[in-house]
Amino acid sequence: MTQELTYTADEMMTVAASRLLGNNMFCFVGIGLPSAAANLARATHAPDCVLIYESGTIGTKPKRLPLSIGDDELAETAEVVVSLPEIFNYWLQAGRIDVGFLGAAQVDRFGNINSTVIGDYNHPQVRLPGAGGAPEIASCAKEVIIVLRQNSRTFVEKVDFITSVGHLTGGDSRQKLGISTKGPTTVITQLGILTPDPQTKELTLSSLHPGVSLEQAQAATGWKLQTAPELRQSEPPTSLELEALREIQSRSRYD
Amino acid sequence: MTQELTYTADEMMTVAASRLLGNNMFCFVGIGLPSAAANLARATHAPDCVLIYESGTIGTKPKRLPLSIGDDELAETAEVVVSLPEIFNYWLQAGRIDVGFLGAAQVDRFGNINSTVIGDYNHPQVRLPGAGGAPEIASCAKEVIIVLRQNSRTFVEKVDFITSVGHLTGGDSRQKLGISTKGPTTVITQLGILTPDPQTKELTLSSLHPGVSLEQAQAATGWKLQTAPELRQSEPPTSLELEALREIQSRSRYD
Amino acid sequence: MSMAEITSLAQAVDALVQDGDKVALEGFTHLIPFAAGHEIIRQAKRKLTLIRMTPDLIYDQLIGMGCAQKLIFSWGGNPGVGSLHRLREAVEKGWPSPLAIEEHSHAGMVNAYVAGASGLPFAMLKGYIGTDLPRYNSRIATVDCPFTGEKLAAVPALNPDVTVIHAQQADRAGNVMLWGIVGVQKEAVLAAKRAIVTVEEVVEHFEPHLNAVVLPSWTISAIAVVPGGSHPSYALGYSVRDNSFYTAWDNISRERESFLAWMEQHILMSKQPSLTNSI
Amino acid sequence: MSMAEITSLAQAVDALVQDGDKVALEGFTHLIPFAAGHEIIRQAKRKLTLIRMTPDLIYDQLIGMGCAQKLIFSWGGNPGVGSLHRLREAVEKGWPSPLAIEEHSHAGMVNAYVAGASGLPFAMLKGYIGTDLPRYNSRIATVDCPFTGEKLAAVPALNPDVTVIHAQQADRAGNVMLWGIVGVQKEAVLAAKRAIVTVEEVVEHFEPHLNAVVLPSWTISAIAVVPGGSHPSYALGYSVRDNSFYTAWDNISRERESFLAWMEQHILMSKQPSLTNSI
Repeated sequence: MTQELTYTADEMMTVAASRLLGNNMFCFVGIGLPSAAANLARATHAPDCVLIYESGTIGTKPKRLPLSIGDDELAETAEVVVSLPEIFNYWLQAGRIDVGFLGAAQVDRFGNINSTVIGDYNHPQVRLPGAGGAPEIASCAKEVIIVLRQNSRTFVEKVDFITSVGHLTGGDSRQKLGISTKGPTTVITQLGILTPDPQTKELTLSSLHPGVSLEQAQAATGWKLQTAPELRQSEPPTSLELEALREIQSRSRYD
Repeated sequence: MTQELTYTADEMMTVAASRLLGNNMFCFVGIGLPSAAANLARATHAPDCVLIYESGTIGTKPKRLPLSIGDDELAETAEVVVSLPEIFNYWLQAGRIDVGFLGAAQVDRFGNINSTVIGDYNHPQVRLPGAGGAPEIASCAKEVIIVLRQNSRTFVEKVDFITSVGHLTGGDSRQKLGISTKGPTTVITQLGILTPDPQTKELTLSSLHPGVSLEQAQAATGWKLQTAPELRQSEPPTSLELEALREIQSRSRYD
Repeated sequence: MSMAEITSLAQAVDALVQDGDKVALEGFTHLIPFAAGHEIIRQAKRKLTLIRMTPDLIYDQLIGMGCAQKLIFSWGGNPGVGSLHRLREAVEKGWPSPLAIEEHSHAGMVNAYVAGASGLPFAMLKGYIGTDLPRYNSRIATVDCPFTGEKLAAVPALNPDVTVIHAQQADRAGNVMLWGIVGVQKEAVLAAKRAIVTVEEVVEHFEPHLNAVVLPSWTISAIAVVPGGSHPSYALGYSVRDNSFYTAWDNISRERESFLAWMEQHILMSKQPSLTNSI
Repeated sequence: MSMAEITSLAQAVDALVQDGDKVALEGFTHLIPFAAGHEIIRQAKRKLTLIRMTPDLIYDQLIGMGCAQKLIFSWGGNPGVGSLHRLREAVEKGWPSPLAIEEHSHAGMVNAYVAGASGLPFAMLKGYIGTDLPRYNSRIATVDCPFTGEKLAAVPALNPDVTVIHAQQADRAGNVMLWGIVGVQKEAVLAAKRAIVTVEEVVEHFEPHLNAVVLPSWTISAIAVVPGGSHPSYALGYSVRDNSFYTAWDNISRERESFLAWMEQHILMSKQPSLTNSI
C-alpha cells in the first residue's frame, strides 16, 4: 500500500505546468508562477531546458526562485547575459524561443491576456502593472503556456483590455492578424488544464486535477465551460516532484 | 639665416591636412592619406583629437600607421572598441562625429566623391573598391575634409559615379536632399587647398603650397579652376611637423 | 564632445536636470539609480516627463512627491510584491497631481531607445500585434516593409533630455563600466542630450568582465561617486538586492500619510543614500 | 535549438555548405575565416552567393576559383595595397564565370545583418543619400517615418544560409568567444540558418576580455579547431597580421596563370592552412 501524498492546489498547478516543458526547449519565463514551474522542470525531468528571462539572462540556472526578473542569481548562473535590445530583438523577435511561459491577471475564453487594467483604461477600477515583455512573447514565441490561479474574476468571457493576444476572437482570427506562431496551447490553473478547441480556439477543460469537480471548475470560469472530447484526470505530483518543488521554495524566502 | 627645409609634395599635403584637425575633435578617419594626416595632428598640435576608424576603434592612438582599417594596433590602443552596428549607428549616424576625413579616387567640381567605378557601372573601365563607410560619413559627419593627389584624372568636372555626396550640383542642392550637415569644407592636395564657394559650392583654390604655380594647379584640374577671393600661400611644414611625420612613417613599413 | 566631469550628485542634478525635462532613470532591476532619484526629489524638480521601462519604487517616490507630470513606461509595479500605490493613486485619483501616461511594451521601449541612440526618428518592430495598446497610445503606428509588404509596428525614438544611471565603476578619465544585467543603459545614455552617472567607486583601471558595457567619457556629462547609490536594488559585485525593503515598501507606500512621513524622514532630511546594504 | 558540434573543418563544410547557398564569411580585417574559405574551394562548392562587407583576399580566391555566381558587398579591395584582380576580372571580363554584384555601403550591410538577426524583413538607416548606388541596386528603397515624414533608406534583411567566422576560443560546451575588433560577426551568425566557427583553441573556461562577444553554443552548428585559421589576417592575442602576404598577393593574383598555380600549390594540394604566422 503506497502512502497518499498531501499537497496543495498551488503545488499541483506548478507541477502540472512544469511537466509541459521539455528538455532542450528554449523557454522565455515570466516571473512568479511560470518561473517556479520552469525551475521545477529543470530540477526534475528537463535539466537541459534553457531558461531565458527578459532581463537578458540566457541559460540561467538559479538555485532559488528569483523575486524579480533581474535578481543577481539569474545573472551569476546564466550561460550568457545580453542587453535588452539583444534579448528582445536577437532572441525573442528572431523566433528563437520555443515556449513563452506567462502569468496573467486575467485570461479570457480565447486565451487573451490582460495585465493592464480592470475597468475602463482612462478611468481604471484597478490599474495593473502593464505589458512588460508579454505582448511580444505572446506573438513571437512558437507557443505560449499560461499559468494562473483560476476564479470567476481571473477567468472572464472577455478581458477588459488585451495586453497580449491569444486567439483573439477565436477561429482563425489570430492568423488573420498576420501572426504565424501558435499562441496559447495550454492554460494551467490550480483546478485543471485548459486547451484551445482545434476549430473554435475556445479554451476547453482537458484535465481536472485530482479531487476537483467539473462543477468547481465551471464555478471558477466566467463563461460556459466546455470540456475537451477526452477529459482526463491530472496525475498527482510524485514524491520526487513535490520534494524538488519544496526544496526550491524553501531556498526562496525573502523576508 | 634659417636653413631651408626640404620636403616632398606629399609631405606638404599631409601636413596641410593635419593642421585642419582641432584638439578634442571627433574625427572619423579613412585609411591611407587621411589616417596619416590625422595621426600627425595627434602627434603635434591636437594630442586630444579623438580618432575613430570604421572598424569600431574609438579614441585609438596608433604608434604606426595602420595598413588596414582593422590593424591590431588600432584595437590595442583604443579607448573602447565597439561592434560595427554600434560604430555606424550609435556613433556616425547619431551625429557624434565632428569631421569625416576621407580619401577618394576621384572628386568633382562640387566635391562629390567617386570610389566605385571609372566608366559605365555595368561595363566598367576600371572597377574600384566601392563605397565602404564613405557615403554615410559624407552625409552624417558634421563636416567632411577630403585629401587626395590632384591630377586631371582625379579632379574631374563630373564624377562617373557619386559614391559619397558632396555639394551634388552646387548651390543648395545638397540641403534639398534633406541633409543638414555641411559636407566637404576643404579639399587638400599635393598642390594646394580648395574650399567651396559660399554660394555656388564649386571648389575654388584658396591656397597654393609653396613653389606651386596657379598654372600647375589648373593643369591638374578637370574644370576651369576659380580662385577664392583671397588666394593664400600655404605655410611650409615646420621642422617639428616634418620630424613627427617622418617618425610616424618610419615606424610604418610593411614589407 | 567633452569629457565627463566628476562632481557631487547634488551639483550634477542641479546643473543638468531642469523643471519640465524628459528624464530617464534606467536600470533593469539591477543598478537602479535610487540615490540620484532621491536627489531629484530633494531638489523638488517639477513637471518632469519621467521615462523608464520598469517604473518601480524610485518612480513611485518621484510621482508621490509631485515631481512628474507624465510617465512613459512599459511595466509599473513592485517586482515580486505587487502594485505601486503612489503610481496607482496618481493615475486613478490624480494625487498629488494628475499624471499623463504613455504606455508601451518592453520591446517597444527598448527599440525606441535604440532609435534614439542611433539618430533615427523612429523604431520598428514586430510588436503590439493584436493588443489594445495602440488604441490608447497614438504614438504606436505602423510602417510597411517596402520589399515584402509586411506591416510592422513603429514607435517614435526616445531622446531624453537627461538620462541617469548607476554603474559599478568609473576610471580617472571619466569612462564608466557596468556589468551583470546591463539592460538598456547604453542606449538610454547615448539617446540622451545629457547623462548623469552615479558609481560605486573610481578605479585606476577597469578589470574586464564578460558582457561589461563601457561608456566612454565623451558620452557622459557628470559622474558622482555614490557607494550604495542603487539601494534597495543592487550593484553586482558590490551589494545584494534588499528584497525586504521592496516588501516593506508595500506598507510604507499604501497610505499618503505613511508615505510622506517616510519620505520626510529618510529622503528629505538626509543628504546621503537613506540606507546601505553592502556585501 | 541544439548545441554546436565540435568536428573537423572538412566535415563542417561538407555538411553545412551546399552548392547555391548564400554564404557569408565575416570578420572585419581581423579574424577573417581564411581556412574555412580554402576548404570551400577544395570542396569545389559552386554557384554560391557570397556575402561579405569587405571582400578581400579570401573572396578574391573564392571568386577566382569559380565558386561564386553573385557577390553582395560594400567594399572590395586589398586593404592598403590596391585592387582585387580576380574580383575585377570576374566583374570586368566574366572570368572564370560571370559574377553578379549587389553593392551597398557598410552602413547598409551592417543594418541588413542586424535586421536579419532580429527577424525583421528590412533595415532602415539614414543612408545612401545623394549617392548613385540606388540607381544600380534595386534592393535599396525608402521608407517614410510615420511620425515626422522623414524619408529613410531601407535595405532587405540579410539572412545567409550559412555564416562562417573565425574566433579565438570555444569552450567545451561549444560556446564561442571573440574579442578585439568584433565587427558584425555576432549579427552575421544570428542572422544565418547555420553557422560554422573555426577557433584558435578550445579552453576550459573563458577569461573575460573587455568588449568580448560570446556566442552561445545554441547559435552555432559546428566548431572546428583550426589554429592560424585566419592567416594572413590575424587573431588578436594569437597572431599578427601578415602584411607582407597582402602585399605579395597583388602580384600572385595579377595574372590568371600565377593565381591558379599558387592556388594549386598552396590550397588545393594542402589540407592545412597554407601558412601560419603565430606570435
